[in-house]
Amino acid sequence: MTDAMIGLVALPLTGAVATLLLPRSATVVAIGAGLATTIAAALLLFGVANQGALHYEMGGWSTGLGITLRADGLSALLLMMTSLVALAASVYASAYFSAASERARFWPLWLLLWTSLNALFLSGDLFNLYVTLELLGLSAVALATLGGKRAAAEAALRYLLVGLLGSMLFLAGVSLIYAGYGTLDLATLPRVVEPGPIAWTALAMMTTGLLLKTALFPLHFWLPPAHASAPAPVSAVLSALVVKAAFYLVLRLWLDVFANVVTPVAANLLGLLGACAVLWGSWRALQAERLKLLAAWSTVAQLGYLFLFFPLLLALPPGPTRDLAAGGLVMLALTHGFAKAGLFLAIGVIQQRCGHDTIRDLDGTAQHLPATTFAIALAGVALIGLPPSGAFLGKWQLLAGAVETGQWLWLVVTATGSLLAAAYIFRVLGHAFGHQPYPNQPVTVAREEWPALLLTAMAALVLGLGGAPVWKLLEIGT
Amino acid sequence: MINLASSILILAGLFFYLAGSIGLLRLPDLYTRLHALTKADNLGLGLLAAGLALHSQHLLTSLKLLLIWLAVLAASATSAHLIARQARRQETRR
Amino acid sequence: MNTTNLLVFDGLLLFSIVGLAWASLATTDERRSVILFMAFGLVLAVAWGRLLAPDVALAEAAIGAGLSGALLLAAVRKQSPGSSHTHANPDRNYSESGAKVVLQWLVTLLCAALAGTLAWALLHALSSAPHDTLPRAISDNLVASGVSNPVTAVLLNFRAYDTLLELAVLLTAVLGIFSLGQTTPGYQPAGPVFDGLVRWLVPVLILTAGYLLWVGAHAPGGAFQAGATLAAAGVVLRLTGRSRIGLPDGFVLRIIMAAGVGVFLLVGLTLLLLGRPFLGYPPAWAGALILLIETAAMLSIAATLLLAFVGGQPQSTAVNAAANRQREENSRC
Amino acid sequence: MLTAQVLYGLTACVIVALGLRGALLHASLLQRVVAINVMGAGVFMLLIAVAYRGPGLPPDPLPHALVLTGIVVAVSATALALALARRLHAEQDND
Amino acid sequence: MNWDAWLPVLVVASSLLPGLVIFFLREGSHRLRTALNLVGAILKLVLVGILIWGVFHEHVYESRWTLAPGLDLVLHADTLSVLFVTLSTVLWLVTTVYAIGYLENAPHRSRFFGFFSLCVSATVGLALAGNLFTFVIFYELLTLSTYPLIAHRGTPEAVRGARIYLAYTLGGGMLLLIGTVWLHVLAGPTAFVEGGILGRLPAEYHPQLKVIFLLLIIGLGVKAALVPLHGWLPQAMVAPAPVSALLHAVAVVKAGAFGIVRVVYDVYGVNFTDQLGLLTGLGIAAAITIVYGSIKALFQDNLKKRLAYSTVSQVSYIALGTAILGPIGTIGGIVHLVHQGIMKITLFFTAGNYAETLGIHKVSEMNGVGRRMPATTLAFSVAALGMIGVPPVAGFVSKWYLGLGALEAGMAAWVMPVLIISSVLNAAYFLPVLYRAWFREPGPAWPAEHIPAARFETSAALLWPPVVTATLALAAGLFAAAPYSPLEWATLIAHREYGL
Repeated sequence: MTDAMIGLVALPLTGAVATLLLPRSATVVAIGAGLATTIAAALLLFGVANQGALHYEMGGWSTGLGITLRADGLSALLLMMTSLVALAASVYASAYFSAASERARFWPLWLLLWTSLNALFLSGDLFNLYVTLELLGLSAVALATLGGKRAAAEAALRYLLVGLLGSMLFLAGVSLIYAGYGTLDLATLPRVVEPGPIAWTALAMMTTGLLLKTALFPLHFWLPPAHASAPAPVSAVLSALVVKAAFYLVLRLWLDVFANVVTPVAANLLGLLGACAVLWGSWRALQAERLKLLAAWSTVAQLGYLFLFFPLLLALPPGPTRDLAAGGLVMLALTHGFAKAGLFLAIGVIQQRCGHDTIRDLDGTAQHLPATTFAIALAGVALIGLPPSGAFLGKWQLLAGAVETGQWLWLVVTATGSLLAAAYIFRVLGHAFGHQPYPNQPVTVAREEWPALLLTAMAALVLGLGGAPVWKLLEIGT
Repeated sequence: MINLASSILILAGLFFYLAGSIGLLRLPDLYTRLHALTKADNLGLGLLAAGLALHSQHLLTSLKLLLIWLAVLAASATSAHLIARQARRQETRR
Repeated sequence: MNTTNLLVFDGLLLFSIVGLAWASLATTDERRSVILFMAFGLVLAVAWGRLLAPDVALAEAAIGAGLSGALLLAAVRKQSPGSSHTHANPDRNYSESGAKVVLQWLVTLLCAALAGTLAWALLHALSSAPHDTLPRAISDNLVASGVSNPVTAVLLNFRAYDTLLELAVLLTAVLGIFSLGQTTPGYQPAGPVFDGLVRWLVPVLILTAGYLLWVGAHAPGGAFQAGATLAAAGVVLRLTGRSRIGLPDGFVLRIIMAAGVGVFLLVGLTLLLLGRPFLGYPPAWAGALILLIETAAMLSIAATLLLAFVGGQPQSTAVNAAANRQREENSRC
Repeated sequence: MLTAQVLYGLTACVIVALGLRGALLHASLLQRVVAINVMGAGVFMLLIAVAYRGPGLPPDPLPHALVLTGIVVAVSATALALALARRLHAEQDND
Repeated sequence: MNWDAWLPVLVVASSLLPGLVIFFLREGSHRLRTALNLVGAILKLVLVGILIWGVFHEHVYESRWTLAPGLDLVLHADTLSVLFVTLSTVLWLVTTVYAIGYLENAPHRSRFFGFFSLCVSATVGLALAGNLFTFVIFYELLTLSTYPLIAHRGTPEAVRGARIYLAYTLGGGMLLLIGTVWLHVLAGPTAFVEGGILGRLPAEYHPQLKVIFLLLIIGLGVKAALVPLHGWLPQAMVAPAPVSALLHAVAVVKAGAFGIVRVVYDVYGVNFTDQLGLLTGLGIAAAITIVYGSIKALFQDNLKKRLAYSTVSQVSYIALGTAILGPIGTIGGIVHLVHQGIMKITLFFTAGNYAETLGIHKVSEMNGVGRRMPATTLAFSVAALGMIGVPPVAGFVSKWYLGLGALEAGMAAWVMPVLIISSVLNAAYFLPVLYRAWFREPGPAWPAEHIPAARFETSAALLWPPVVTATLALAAGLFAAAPYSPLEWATLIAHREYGL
């Protein structure tokens, strides 16, 4: 099972090299590598479920001297999500990019992005995390520029600079940690880190860097233009996975590595920023004129919800209630990943078939593409947090935690945010009803419509109805 | 004895560097500045290298220092030439 | 040298480092800023030497100051020498409006606070005895690593995985640059003096690169420094107006670009198939495998840096030659 | 505490702050890139200072290796950023 | 899982699966779609028959599926759920037939019938919900599946009406969710148990429980159209007639009322609710709604709008019955759940028939329509008289029990006037319609005659459903004392609730 960890990094990376060398058959090679990676992720998930947390010492060097890969329930789940989302987006991309030259450019970068995500979720070493963050940032930016338009280049450049600034702050924190504790290993650190200037400063710098990358309000300014101007499959992965990766690191640092360093005050600050993100992001999504911008602003808001959990988790004593809340957080993150990826793919279909994604002019569009419209509706269900989506279970835990700890503010924010989400989603769906007749077949362009449909169904149905194992898996910590 | 000699050489080198730098700051136009800088600095570096070479115990080190001087000489001569040529070209264009 | 002298030296060095950094960022003239930054990098290399980090000093001089500088200089906008007032967002320029001034002060305060906090934490970290577990572990395992330069041992054996991903970062960057389009036009042909220098400089650089690669196993040096030196050879070739600068076309170029990551992966996966850990070299083979990986890495690094310098996918030879001819005609004065 | 460590370490903090300030305030894209590089240099300096063990003693090689990796990563990012900036400028000039 | 555990799932699935399949059918395959619908509906009827028999004989049917630790999706058949399930199933079958006739040649039928089936599945799931968590899930699903039905026509008014509906119900759903979560934190999983489960909580929780009750009732009151939360209901009239029929008789409005019954009886317990002093407040809210709805109905010329306000008023009888302490009032409220459903669906069917056949949308256009469409108008009359409370139609039985219950509970002082006033108002807004339909001379031409009189006054699929439901309404009143009649079943529920 530990070989699956190597596979998760080596398979997409090999794929990247292979697609670079064989541009003519890049699509086939890439889909093959993607499939293999997904199988590796599934194997790892089963391995973690059956054998508990896994680790792999790279090069056979003992932890500390070498780099150790680690997989626990959380990382296995995120890896699985990454693979499923990326695979679906790959299938979609195989139809999205028509020109051979476009495909030749796209696939190596795409697989490098995939590599970086997997490497990040598996990494057990702070400096290695910095490298994976940079790989993630650069590949994401390079892919975002494939939009070809000037707006895309401008947004990508800003994205890159913000990302670099974030990584530098992160690296500064890592350096401090090494200076203070002489180790970079994530599993060793919790035993040696103690509250004090070093840990506080390092955590503050790393967190700030990561918040820049995960676009928490007010550091979100770069996200909407970057996500809205990238090609659809890239937007899907940027919104669903890339920001989630930085968030995962915040979560790791706050709940595992620096668990005895973080204070409720700091967590409240994160929660407050999250609340602002929820309200502001939803509000801007409601104002958006284009579907892609709507989706991008919705990402800002959805990330806010994740941060609302921090004050709850800090206030709850360790025990089943806290585990429930933590599971809710992960469930919300997973659901958003699938839903947002599906949403962006669906928007991509609309954009390509209709030549635009202006919300005002969507009348009739929905009638041409019923399956895609349905996918948007499913994504909407998940984004609002209605049952039977996984987000409903997540929000339930969020509300329960808020009630449990008496932090009513988060309850109000969650409720308001959900209603705003409903407003912006149904503003789009209102255009789905018109007089134009449906095509005879509900699914018209299979390779483009099915990925979105499956991803959103995953978010809106599968996770919500079959999500109980998520909590079980999360009990498996490092 | 060797120490003294090397110290004198190094100090002389530093003097030339100082002169070159003052020239760079004080001289009126690009050509004269370039003149001061390259001349003085090349000589300064040569003296510095010689001083250090005397100071070092190994012949290999001394040879390396010589090599450094030669390399810098070639590079600075070429770049001074390039700068001067470019400046001249711009003048003629105007 | 006694400690006082050293202190004076440190003081001067640090003063010039801070001064150059400040000056480089205080100016609004892009070209001046870049040149000051290059000087900053060079002084920094001296500082690394002072702190007994010769590997880093070499890399800083070659990559940090040299190639980064070359890249930055090439990106300085040609038509706006000495002015920064033509760039992307005119509204974001420094202006005298009150809000801007307040913002500047706020940011400055924030950064000062950051410096203070960082220093506070760092002093705490440095006040206790240094952690020697890891350095000791490194020197204990040095024999098994296949090289005797501890930095190379860390880079290519103990933390080889970092380096693999780092090569992937390089590959990503160059692919990203590729996707942005074709190369920028080259430079005018050089005059005889410069050309003469380059004629003997390039072979020396190539030789130096080979030396650095080989020596990295037991002394400062290695693939990165060697790759940067090799790239420097290409850069000077380009400065003399040569268009091909040693970069091959098409498939071969792609192989070279992918070589660093590819060979690394190949070695790692082969070892995995042979029942060893991923990237776990058998001690007997370690030296040879590291050299193999480093050679491939050097080629990739050099190609990547050069491609970054020329700014995109090389145009096909014919087109290039035509463009060159055109340029030559224009440049006759 | 070694004087050199402290001196270089504190300078590193100043450089980081200088770089950050430049990255936040500069309007010119190129200079932002320069500023981020300066900031990176500050972080590297921090690491090298931490690795230093005093004259005559072998320094900790690990931070050196990290900085080498960091330098290459930084130059890759710089190259991509500059390529993007160049592309943007070219398009502006075409307008 | 054994058969007893599967049965509730099958009851839900018998409409859910056909619905999902229908989405993916080609638009043109009408026969397959119709077949799927009817097979599903009939299968559901059979399954529900088994369920009735079993529950009567105190079989336990329960399906449980864990969604998250401590959060189980529970489908559980008890007397109350079976009552509602039966109502939904029977009326679904009838409405499906009606809808097939109504939507002949209309576009987007796959979407319509898909969501129609989902809507019924949600209703049935809501009826079978074994705890508040499950109830909330189906409650929201119901909102989601009805939205496309209301917006179905795609006109700006339809989309607007649907949006208003959504704003109300999602807002209400959010309050319901918050209340449920809060209750869950206080008391753990809130399974529906006859007599309630909250009475055993310590007294210091009582203030919180009052707030939660308010949240829950407001959340449910939105769908039950309690004044002032009824604003969406008249707007939702833009939906096609079968949708309005289902919405008003079974699905949405009734879901809210059913939820109120559940919360009062099976979560708080009616005695504990009374002890908290909440019952009177609920009763007053219901009373205000009853009178307000009737008065508003009086001034509507648009037939469907008049019916809509009538719904506002009539559904609150259920809440009123819930608020009357004592088994007889309970019986009155619960039996009205069924009676109002049958009668109101008849009214909407017939209103749809007038519109589809003759283009009649307004009361003022109905002069003499009884002669052109006697069967339809007869059905309309039976239902309208029932609404007023004229014996022997079902509505009389409800009102009778409500009155008796109020007397028994000592609440007659304000319940009786409400009943009398509302009955007078009911008469005031229905009798003129009947008078016009039967006794006024028809105008020179109908507004828009779509379906000419042939063998029947209108097409068969449109005619039979109201006739059947009107007959049912009559039968429910005439044979109220028969075993398995709604009244008998309501009595059973009340006895189990009060532990008699």
